Amino acid sequence: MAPTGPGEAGADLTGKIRTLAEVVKTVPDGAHVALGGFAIARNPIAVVHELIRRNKRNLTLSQGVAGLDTDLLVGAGAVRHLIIGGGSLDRFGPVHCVNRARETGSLVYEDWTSLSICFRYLAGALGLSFIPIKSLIASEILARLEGGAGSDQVKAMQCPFTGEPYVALKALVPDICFLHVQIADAEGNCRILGPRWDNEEQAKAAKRIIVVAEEIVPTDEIRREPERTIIPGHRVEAIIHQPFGAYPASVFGCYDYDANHLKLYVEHARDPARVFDYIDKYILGSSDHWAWLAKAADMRQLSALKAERNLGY
Amino acid sequence: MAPTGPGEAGADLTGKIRTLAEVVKTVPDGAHVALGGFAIARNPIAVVHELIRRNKRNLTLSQGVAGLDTDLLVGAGAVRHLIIGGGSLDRFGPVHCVNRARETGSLVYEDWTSLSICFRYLAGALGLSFIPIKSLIASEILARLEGGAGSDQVKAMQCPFTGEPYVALKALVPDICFLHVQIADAEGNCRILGPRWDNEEQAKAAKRIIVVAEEIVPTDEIRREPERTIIPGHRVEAIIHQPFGAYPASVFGCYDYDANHLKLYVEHARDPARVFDYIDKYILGSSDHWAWLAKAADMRQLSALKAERNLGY
Amino acid sequence: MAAAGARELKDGETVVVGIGLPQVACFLAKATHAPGLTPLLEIGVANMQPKDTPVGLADSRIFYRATCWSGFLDVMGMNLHRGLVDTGFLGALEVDRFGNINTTLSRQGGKVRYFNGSAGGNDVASLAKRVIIIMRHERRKLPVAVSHLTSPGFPGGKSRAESGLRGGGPHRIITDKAVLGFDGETRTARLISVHPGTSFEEVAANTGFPLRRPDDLAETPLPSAEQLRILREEIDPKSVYLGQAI
Amino acid sequence: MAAAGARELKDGETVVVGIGLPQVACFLAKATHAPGLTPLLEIGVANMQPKDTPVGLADSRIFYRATCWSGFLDVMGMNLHRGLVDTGFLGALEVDRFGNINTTLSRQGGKVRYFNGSAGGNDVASLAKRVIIIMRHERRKLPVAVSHLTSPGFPGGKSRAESGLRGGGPHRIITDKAVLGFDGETRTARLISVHPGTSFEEVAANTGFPLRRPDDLAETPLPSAEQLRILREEIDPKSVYLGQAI
Repeated sequence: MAPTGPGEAGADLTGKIRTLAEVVKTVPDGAHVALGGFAIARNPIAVVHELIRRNKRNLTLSQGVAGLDTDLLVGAGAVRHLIIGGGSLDRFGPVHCVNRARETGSLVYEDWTSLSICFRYLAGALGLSFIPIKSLIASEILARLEGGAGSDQVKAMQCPFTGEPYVALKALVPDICFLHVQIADAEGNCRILGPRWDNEEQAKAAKRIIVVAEEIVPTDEIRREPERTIIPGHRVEAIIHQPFGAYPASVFGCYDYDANHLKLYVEHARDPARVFDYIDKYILGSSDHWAWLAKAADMRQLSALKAERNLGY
Repeated sequence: MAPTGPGEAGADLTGKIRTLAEVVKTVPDGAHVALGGFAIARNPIAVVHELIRRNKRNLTLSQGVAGLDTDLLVGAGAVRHLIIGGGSLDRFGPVHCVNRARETGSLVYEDWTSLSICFRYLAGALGLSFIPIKSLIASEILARLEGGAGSDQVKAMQCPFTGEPYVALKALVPDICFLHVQIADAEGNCRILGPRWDNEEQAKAAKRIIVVAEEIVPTDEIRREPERTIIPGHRVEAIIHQPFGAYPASVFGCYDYDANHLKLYVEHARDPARVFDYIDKYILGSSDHWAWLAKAADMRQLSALKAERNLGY
Repeated sequence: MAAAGARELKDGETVVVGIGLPQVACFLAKATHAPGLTPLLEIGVANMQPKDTPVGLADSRIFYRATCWSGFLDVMGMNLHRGLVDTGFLGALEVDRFGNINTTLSRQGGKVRYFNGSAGGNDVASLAKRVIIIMRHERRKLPVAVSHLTSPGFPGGKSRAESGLRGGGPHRIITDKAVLGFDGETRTARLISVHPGTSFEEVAANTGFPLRRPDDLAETPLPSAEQLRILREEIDPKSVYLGQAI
Repeated sequence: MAAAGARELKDGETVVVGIGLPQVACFLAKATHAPGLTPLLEIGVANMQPKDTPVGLADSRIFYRATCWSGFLDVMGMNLHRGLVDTGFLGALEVDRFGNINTTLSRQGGKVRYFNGSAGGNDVASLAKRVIIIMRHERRKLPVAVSHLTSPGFPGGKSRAESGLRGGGPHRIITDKAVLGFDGETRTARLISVHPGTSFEEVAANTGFPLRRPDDLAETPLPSAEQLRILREEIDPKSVYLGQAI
């Protein structure tokens, strides 16, 4: 049987390769957006900046462990409802904007755990409307969910066979997942290098998957090692090719985080007034991701962050 | 931080590399054994032969789609209770021994579906005592399970949030999973090339994982591409190094199935009397897997089956 | 049959196929009007380019040069159970008037003979948005009621929602004599077209459940010359699957 | 602290660690009496060999040269939730007498300040066979009851089974002054040993919940010379994590 099908040469035969601006235009205010970053790794920063430039509002945002991506969106006032398992910028500090928003009550929030968020995405990905879990039990996390914004998302239940107590979690089905990966082809087949946290379940739970890739490879390259495809292309709506698209966060195998810029961000983020200085200068003051890169770092700085072949960072 | 930990040289520092005979001795009669094969691909034939040589009895056997491995064990009379989603030897024929056993009632059997078996393993792997599914509904498969050997494994239930009807499946937790893979290291880290059917969920559901590997590589090689590790070594109890260990079934990237031998097997298997001729001659008549290979095929035949580098078969 | 199957597939769809004619139908569609079709195999394969002559789902030849190798959990869990598979192709020992499928057993004079069972069949029938059954047209294979309901169509003539089933259920039965669909109200199989060279009478005589002659009985279109060329030269040059039944 | 943590780990165990002292304790054990230890990171890492100075769980330096990179579902689902993790290390803003952990918020004069929340903390506390908490010993960090029960120890002094919790709960609190365990009946924290250079009185004065002086109060053993050498030369040559608190 002879090979059939498009995409052999890596050309955009499926028409899925888009610009950041084209894709972000299609995100409605109020959408439930899931971000694939973890703390300061593989965050879809290019997308987040563009969402802020386009002044998106009233987003619901879900993520396992909120990082720089979510902190920026919350800081910019784009988020109305936050669903997270935790949050951190690793040793650079806490997610100041997220924490402040919780303190001032400027958004609705649900605090979960990493595994319960992952299980909720897993249920969404599998088309299950619910999934049981043994986390959360006897905690104030559960009590607050039950008494607050998560009240219709959790329910005590028992195993129909053993009677064992569980917490039933409602499936989490984001409208759009933005996933930053190292490698994709023009059909949207994605490889993720390094640990994947809840990226596979999160992306496959979403109604629309948008991939930002550091590198676009020919589909022939994907066909050489199809075991490495974590998200199959037919699930992906659009691919954005954006080198350094997670900067100043890190992308394993591509580049390290920029410690200096992260410190600068945290200095701004800890102060509610100065967050907007940062957003004005770096995000609104840059017409696109290339302009942002030019503003934040010069080629010498970016080259210094480039991953060493053997270390991957 | 300096590297620590054993296994750098691929030497058996963890003491997990065992012979077939050593491992099979530890399988008690009556154990629940899960086999990782699918039809005529990556079946743990070396293990099955040794289970037959050791005259194991009263096994419970579970598998997504029963193939040559299960048909042999059932034909040898080793199985008391069969839990499968389907069965096939692809175009070489049906699983004659399995089908005959169901017809004559010589064993207890539960007929499921591929996805329901996979979901049951998934629940086992995740430590969930149950999982809901939307398959089986309104089928005679479900009616027969409810009225037969699966009566305590299925239960109608509703989503606690939406009220949607589901079938609750009880988790499937095999005592031992035998998984045939292309590549493992001495710690048990496994790569599986080609499609993986329910291998990951099945193995991780089991209390004990035994791996049969075509090739043992140094742990350094595993550390070069840790994304490819499907079963992490700490979950694996023992690794058996057995080239051509799935013969006459195929192992993608290593060797093709032996069509001539499969035809010969099916000729025997379709006849209840001749099955034992096959078992006597080829299995009981061989002291171990090397002797079996010598009896079934010569080096010219095995070389002809060797996978072409580019095709993988 | 392959051409009739291909005709049912739209560009951009996701399709779970099996070995044989479903696979041929899918690749014919992909090579002609539906280049953006994604074929999936239940074992964990997306967008393969089969080569030589695979003997089954587990044969390395059928999953050659795929763009993704995963497992049941991805293809059947995160696509089929998630409700993302547009069309599932199924074969059958028997299909009854409600599109219920038997792949488990036959009864001949009180004696039961077992076959392969469900594998992914019940899952596809339960969960795909629409199911296309491809089979030979024989009276005993198209009974009023199946001997064993392995995979549900419209059990008891009930709606899928009433049965608690998620997918849309059977859409077409494509045989070597005719194409059948399902009546929206009675949910029973009805004739859509008969293939050139046969007739309503011949089809009805070879069907175990009653068939009405539709007012607008059509003749199944012949494959185009280009379709025939692609089938014979590219997809199945050894005529393994096609035989006479194109 | 690192040596006291390492002492709790047996060879062959599976351990979920975090950045910092837990990681140091785990690698100290692995380099000495427990070479077959498997360290896991919740993000999807097994058996890594950290290099240079990672800033957190998401830093490529901490998952360097692992033998498996997977995700939450493998490490936290198929190990932790499956009941296969022997020891989970956790840090804390506050730990109370029942071993309940707060990592979510602090209350200072009616004002609430939020911190990182649970991430995998609640999951580890709920599911690991035993939990070891490593933290600085301060009166306000060891209150009678936590301000927010993020991760359960023995809530309300009840047994884990009575609460419906699967894992074994808190086993040790290791601080820079002492090692605490839990009473089998009252499920309250009790003193096991005080570190050299401090005293029962000093520890009790710096603990927010009441502590009894045990009849057999021990002194925490000092790290051996070999342990110190490994810590200083191999695991943390830059003294990033250790400071004075070995």
